[in-house]
Amino acid sequence: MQRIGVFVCHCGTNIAGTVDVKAVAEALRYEPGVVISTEYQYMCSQAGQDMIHEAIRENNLTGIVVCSCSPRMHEATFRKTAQSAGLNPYMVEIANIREQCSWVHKDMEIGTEKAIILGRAAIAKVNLNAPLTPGETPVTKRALVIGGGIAGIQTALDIADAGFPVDIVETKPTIGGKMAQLDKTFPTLDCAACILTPKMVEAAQHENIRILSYSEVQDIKGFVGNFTVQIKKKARYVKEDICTGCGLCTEKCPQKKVPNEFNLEMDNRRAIYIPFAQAVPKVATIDPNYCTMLKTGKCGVCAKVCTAKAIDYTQKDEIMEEKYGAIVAATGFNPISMKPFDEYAYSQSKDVITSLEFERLMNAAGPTGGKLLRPSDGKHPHTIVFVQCVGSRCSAHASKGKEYCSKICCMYTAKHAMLTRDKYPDTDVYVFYIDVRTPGKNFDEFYRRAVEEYGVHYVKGMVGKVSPEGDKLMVQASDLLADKQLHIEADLVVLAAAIEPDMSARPLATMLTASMDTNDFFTEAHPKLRPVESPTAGVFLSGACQGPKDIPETVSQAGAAAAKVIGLLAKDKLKGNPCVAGSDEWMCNGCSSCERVCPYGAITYVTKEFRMPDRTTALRRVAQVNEAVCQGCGACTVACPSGAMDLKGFASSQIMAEVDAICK
Amino acid sequence: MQMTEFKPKIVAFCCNWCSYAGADLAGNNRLNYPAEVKIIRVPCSCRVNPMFILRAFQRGADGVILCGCHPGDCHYTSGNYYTRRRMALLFSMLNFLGIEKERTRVEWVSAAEGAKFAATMNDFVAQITALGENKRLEDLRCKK
Amino acid sequence: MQKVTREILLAKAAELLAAGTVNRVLGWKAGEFTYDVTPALFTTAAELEKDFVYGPFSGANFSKYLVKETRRDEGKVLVFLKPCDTYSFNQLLTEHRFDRERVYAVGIPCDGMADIQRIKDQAGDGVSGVECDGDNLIVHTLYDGDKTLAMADCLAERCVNCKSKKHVAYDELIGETGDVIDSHRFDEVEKLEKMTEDERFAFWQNELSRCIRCNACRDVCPACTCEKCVFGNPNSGVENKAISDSFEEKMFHVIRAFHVAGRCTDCGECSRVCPQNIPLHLLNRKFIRDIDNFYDEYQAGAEVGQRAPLVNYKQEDLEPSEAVERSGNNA
Amino acid sequence: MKVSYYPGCTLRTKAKQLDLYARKSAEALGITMEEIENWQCCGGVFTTAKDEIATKLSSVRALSEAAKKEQILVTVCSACHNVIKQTNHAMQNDADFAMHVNRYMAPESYDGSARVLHYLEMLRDVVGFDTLKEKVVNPLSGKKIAAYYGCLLLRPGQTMQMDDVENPTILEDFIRALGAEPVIYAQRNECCGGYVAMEDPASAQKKSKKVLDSAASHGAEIVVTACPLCRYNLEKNGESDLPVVYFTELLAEALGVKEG
Amino acid sequence: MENNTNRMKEQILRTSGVNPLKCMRCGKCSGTCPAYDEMEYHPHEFVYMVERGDIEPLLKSESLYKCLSCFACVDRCPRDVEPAKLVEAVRLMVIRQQGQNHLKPDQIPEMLDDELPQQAIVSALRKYAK
Repeated sequence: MQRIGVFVCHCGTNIAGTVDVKAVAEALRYEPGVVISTEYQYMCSQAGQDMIHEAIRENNLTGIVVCSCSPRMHEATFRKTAQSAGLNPYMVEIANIREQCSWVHKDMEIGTEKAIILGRAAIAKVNLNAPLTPGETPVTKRALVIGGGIAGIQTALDIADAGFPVDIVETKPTIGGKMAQLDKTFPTLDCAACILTPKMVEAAQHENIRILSYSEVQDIKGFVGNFTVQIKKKARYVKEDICTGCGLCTEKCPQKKVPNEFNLEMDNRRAIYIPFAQAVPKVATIDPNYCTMLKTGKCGVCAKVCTAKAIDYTQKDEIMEEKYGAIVAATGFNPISMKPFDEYAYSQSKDVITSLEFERLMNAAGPTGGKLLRPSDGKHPHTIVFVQCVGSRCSAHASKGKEYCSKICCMYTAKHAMLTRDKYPDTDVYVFYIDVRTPGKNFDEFYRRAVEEYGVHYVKGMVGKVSPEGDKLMVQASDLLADKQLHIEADLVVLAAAIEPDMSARPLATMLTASMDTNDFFTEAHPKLRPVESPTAGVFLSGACQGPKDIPETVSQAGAAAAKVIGLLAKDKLKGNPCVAGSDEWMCNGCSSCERVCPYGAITYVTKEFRMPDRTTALRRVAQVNEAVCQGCGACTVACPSGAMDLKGFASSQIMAEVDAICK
Repeated sequence: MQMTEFKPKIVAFCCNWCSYAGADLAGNNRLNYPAEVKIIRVPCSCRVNPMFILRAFQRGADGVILCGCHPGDCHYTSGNYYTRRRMALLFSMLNFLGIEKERTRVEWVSAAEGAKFAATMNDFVAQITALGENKRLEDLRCKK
Repeated sequence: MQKVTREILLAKAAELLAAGTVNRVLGWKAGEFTYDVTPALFTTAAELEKDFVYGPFSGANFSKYLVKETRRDEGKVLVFLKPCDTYSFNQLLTEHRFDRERVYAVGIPCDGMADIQRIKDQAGDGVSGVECDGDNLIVHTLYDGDKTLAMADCLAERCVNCKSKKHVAYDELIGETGDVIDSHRFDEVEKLEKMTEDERFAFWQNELSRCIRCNACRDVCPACTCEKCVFGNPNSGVENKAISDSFEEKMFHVIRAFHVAGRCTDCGECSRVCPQNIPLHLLNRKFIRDIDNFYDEYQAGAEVGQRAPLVNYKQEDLEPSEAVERSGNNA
Repeated sequence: MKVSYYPGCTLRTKAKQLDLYARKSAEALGITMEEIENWQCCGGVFTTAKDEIATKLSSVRALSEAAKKEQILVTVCSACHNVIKQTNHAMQNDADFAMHVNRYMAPESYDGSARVLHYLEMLRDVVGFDTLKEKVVNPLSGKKIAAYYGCLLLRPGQTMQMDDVENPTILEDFIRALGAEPVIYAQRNECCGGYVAMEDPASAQKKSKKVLDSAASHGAEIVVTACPLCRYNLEKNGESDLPVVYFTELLAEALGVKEG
Repeated sequence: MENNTNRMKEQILRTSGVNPLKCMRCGKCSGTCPAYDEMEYHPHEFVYMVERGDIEPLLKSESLYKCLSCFACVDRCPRDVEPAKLVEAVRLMVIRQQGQNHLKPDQIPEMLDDELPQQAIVSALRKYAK
């Protein structure tokens, strides 16, 4: 039997004005388990807390009920008080007789009656309370960042600077991601390489950062603070630690006809290659799909010319296993395929390109050496049409495209238009738009400059059809404000393709038990208040894998994710919320219902041997809750048909005791 | 045949993050609603087991209302989606057994909707008062 | 279609026992009367030859027995599954309730099983035995001699409204499997929905008040395989073994139906075994119909690994406030 | 193999070549085209209005005939194909429409179970272009042929489900199978204006000319179509010397069944 | 008047099955329309005007008979609005009225030539007459 103390607060006149606190204290004195019941002006004051402290000590109380304001206000206060008096803090229950009683009722008699009932319910509950101790788990003080674009690099740098080791896993031979492919960046127009490559080098040289390039995450086990991850290091047939990156092999390789993915296949590279001059790590990689040596066993030119003897045709994929305390997803985005939008003739003409391809055409390190030349004939285009929102903002019922706004297209299109007019003032530039969306610091000013200073023709309307005729692209479009249909003879058409999450995100989310939305963007723990955390504890989100983002936004989110990771890794042990679910394995059927509703992947199953009531032994599959991962929502408790699953602090018996007390 | 005015017993389950906070806000703004409503705090609406609801009726409740975060806003991301399915099916079943459908309700109340909380409770109490005492799901042993 | 006979099943069982494929057989055994057939375990061909029966009363669904039976030893158990049983079989596999490796399932076609109550209604008192004769049943009575009834007139309700002749799980099939049937199984539910609230209350009050809480429905239900039932658990707060008030049976049956909602395959065993003839399957069917109505059509047990509707959701699901109207209840 | 065949009004009169060569070629490919008995004109255009019932009944009757025989319903004319396929789609997906239709059809009723294929789809999905290629005896080698889809064959894409609406390949693959070289040009899926050829010849002229000019500038020697109206309109209003022929003519030629 | 407009709008929406509220006013329908130059009101205006209930001008416009029913606007609309179906519904609203046929059978002989396929005549009658 519990020994319960009841403390009724006047809260000045806030409670005492409509509730007869003395009558409440008196009425509750005779409830089961109550040994002392008293009232005081301000329970939350030091004097009030001292009073509770004393009462616990003097009466050897095992539980207390405070009839006062909302538990959202002072539950933590009274729990501390209890703890200071040697009582388990979870032996405290609050009856909310202010917000939910005295403040909403006017009649003293009614208010008093209700306060007594609320007090009874709290007493009924506390009678069934058990001391709870938050579980503690150790934290592996190392982070894993999946994806080596600007988001991943920035997150890794920030974590590493705080003194924690970080691994970056990047599936490509180099880090850098999409930003490495860009020419200039809006709204400042500084060159992407100039601001990105120093960060890439910094990451490579940082004592706390290890870059696992040309590698993929294969399996993730564990939970917050204690993840075990399998990483596959793909064979690059070049010894990474020996290769000096001199590039001789990439010049001598006889296989010259390999589409160069870094330049979006607008030119070719060799079968052994370094993606671009500032690649990190700057080591060569052999493409096994094209290498003659690997395919036929005849060639070996690269091995012959390599003075460092770094070529190793016998290399195999390697699997490594590492432990991490936190994981950051930074898997980024890709432009969608333009195949379903062939009214724009992307597959019919080389001179219809995507914006990312345009970046490469403008880039000094690109296939044209930075000269804006048409892919078809290498001539200067004189009329360029930009089409915005290709595949963005489509209805869910339309047969193609994405429902969301891709967010970055308005700004990069303005940038492209402006740069074109800046370099080639004799070019006519049209931008077809539905809306120009420029919320961001100095963004609208930037767009206005494109219009006002650079004379870009912004046309409100959409292109309906692009027809390649001769060496021209006939663009048929609407000009809604002029109420006209335009027919423009263009030399180049640039499509602002919608962006979508990288294909690797979905399988990664499955491994992480992190949730995703219907578009395969990672879901955040809370859309406003916890935007860089996944609902799965210990998993954080950085960059466009959470939603379309530009570079400034990506970098700030990357920093925020890093701060959250640092906050986690700084702890030696993780203290959980003790109000977590627990399964009674004697009653558990192992049916997986609870596992299916758990938003956190906190439930796993083990097969154990049990001695059955009929004295046989049997192997049974039973649920186990990982208390470090469980957040205590209770969804599993209702999904469980046998009642094996219960929630500490909000046990079925406790809630039913409250129901009984209220309905008495 | 009631001698005194009928005062219904109403049990309101409120999730800790949205609706309980919404009820607190109603209090902060001194928005009145009937004292017949007694709130039980649960971490999430998905913690509410149909057994709790039947238990309340058994013990003499005349109406049970369940409040949670708006769909899409659940603190635990998906809890209220499960609540929605469970209660849709449970309420339909209770009504299939002839229990008045007005006796049970689910309402989404956010932490900012103090006014909605008070209005909902006023409305629900009025509805139950008009409906009268719960006779179809009571347990006579539990009645005085 | 091939008719299944006792001889065919015996031969199959003997063959599998002899080959060592299985070491025991779940089968039907005659009770005191030919019509109270009970499930039994056989370990030898001789035992089978002596007691195994198969006929119009071999309706018991063995899926549930596999939960305990597969734990018994390492060998395989042979089980005969009618089409409707295979759904329960799959559902239990979905819930990891037994080890598929320890079962050898033989699918057998089924034309429907007889309901002794319907026979008694037609043949009068004193039925002492029933024999199968083609499409007819010969009913021996104590007072009136033999009577011939058409099997079609004696079918159990669940067989009249059979939902599927298709086997969704088996290792081996005797005869051929059939198709899922577009049955009228929801007609009765619909009739109740169309009643007024008061009429429905009166109907169920009349039905459920007859409940004697014998727990037969629970014990036979292939979805009720809990290691310990909440209603038998003193710590659950709802334990109540005996009936003591009109509320208890409502609580029990509503919660039981809720616990099996989305998992119930509509096998009809609950109503078959109810000694009070309470149409308990209507509660389950109401849930099935609502689930089909509210969400996507769902047949528990159709495939192993399905996600049951109550552990699933869509963002655009209907609101509880719309449920009663959408469900078709007249309110 | 036997299929049901719906020729349509124009194939019986002005476009006899389209019909005749379709039948001859089918025979050569081992397919028997059984003409639907007592077929009625489809009306030439599918009225999208949800409350137009009677105008779609002739299509439903043809569909119902094919369904009864459990045969694929094959059409050759683009317009008939468009009308009948859209009607079938409505029967399958619009319960309200189907109910109204079946009131007219009583005591018969049609459940949407027929499968409608254009002759080209039949070549692709039933015969297979590879098989067709093997059966060619007079390959049309060296010929540069522009496929003209127009609007009716492909749109609305979600209903017709024939090919990629914006970048179709079925006619090009057909041309390749006959041994010729397809010419790809952007106007191949733009409308020729056929429906206003009578009413507003000036408008029709503009559209037709654009199509043929585009085909010619991409080097086409012949334009091939499946639609009598397109052919008429392109020939009359296209202001071009480019010959416009039915795809079945080329098919019969390549299969060596054109003469006799 | 107000009531009549509402009635007409409802009728058009019902006949066409189109929800003009789905339109995001991108103008792609009018950008793609091959009959744009012949039309007084263009596909995007049909959508906008029907939504606003501004239907009278559409009923009187020749644009109703200029639409080629080629469905390019339907297939290319990113919001799945289906403008061609709206044009047709407005046209039907006109020609379904007594004596409002746009094309009368006795006009046909003068339009004929030897090569004209039957298809052209039946479809014109179906589109422009009741």
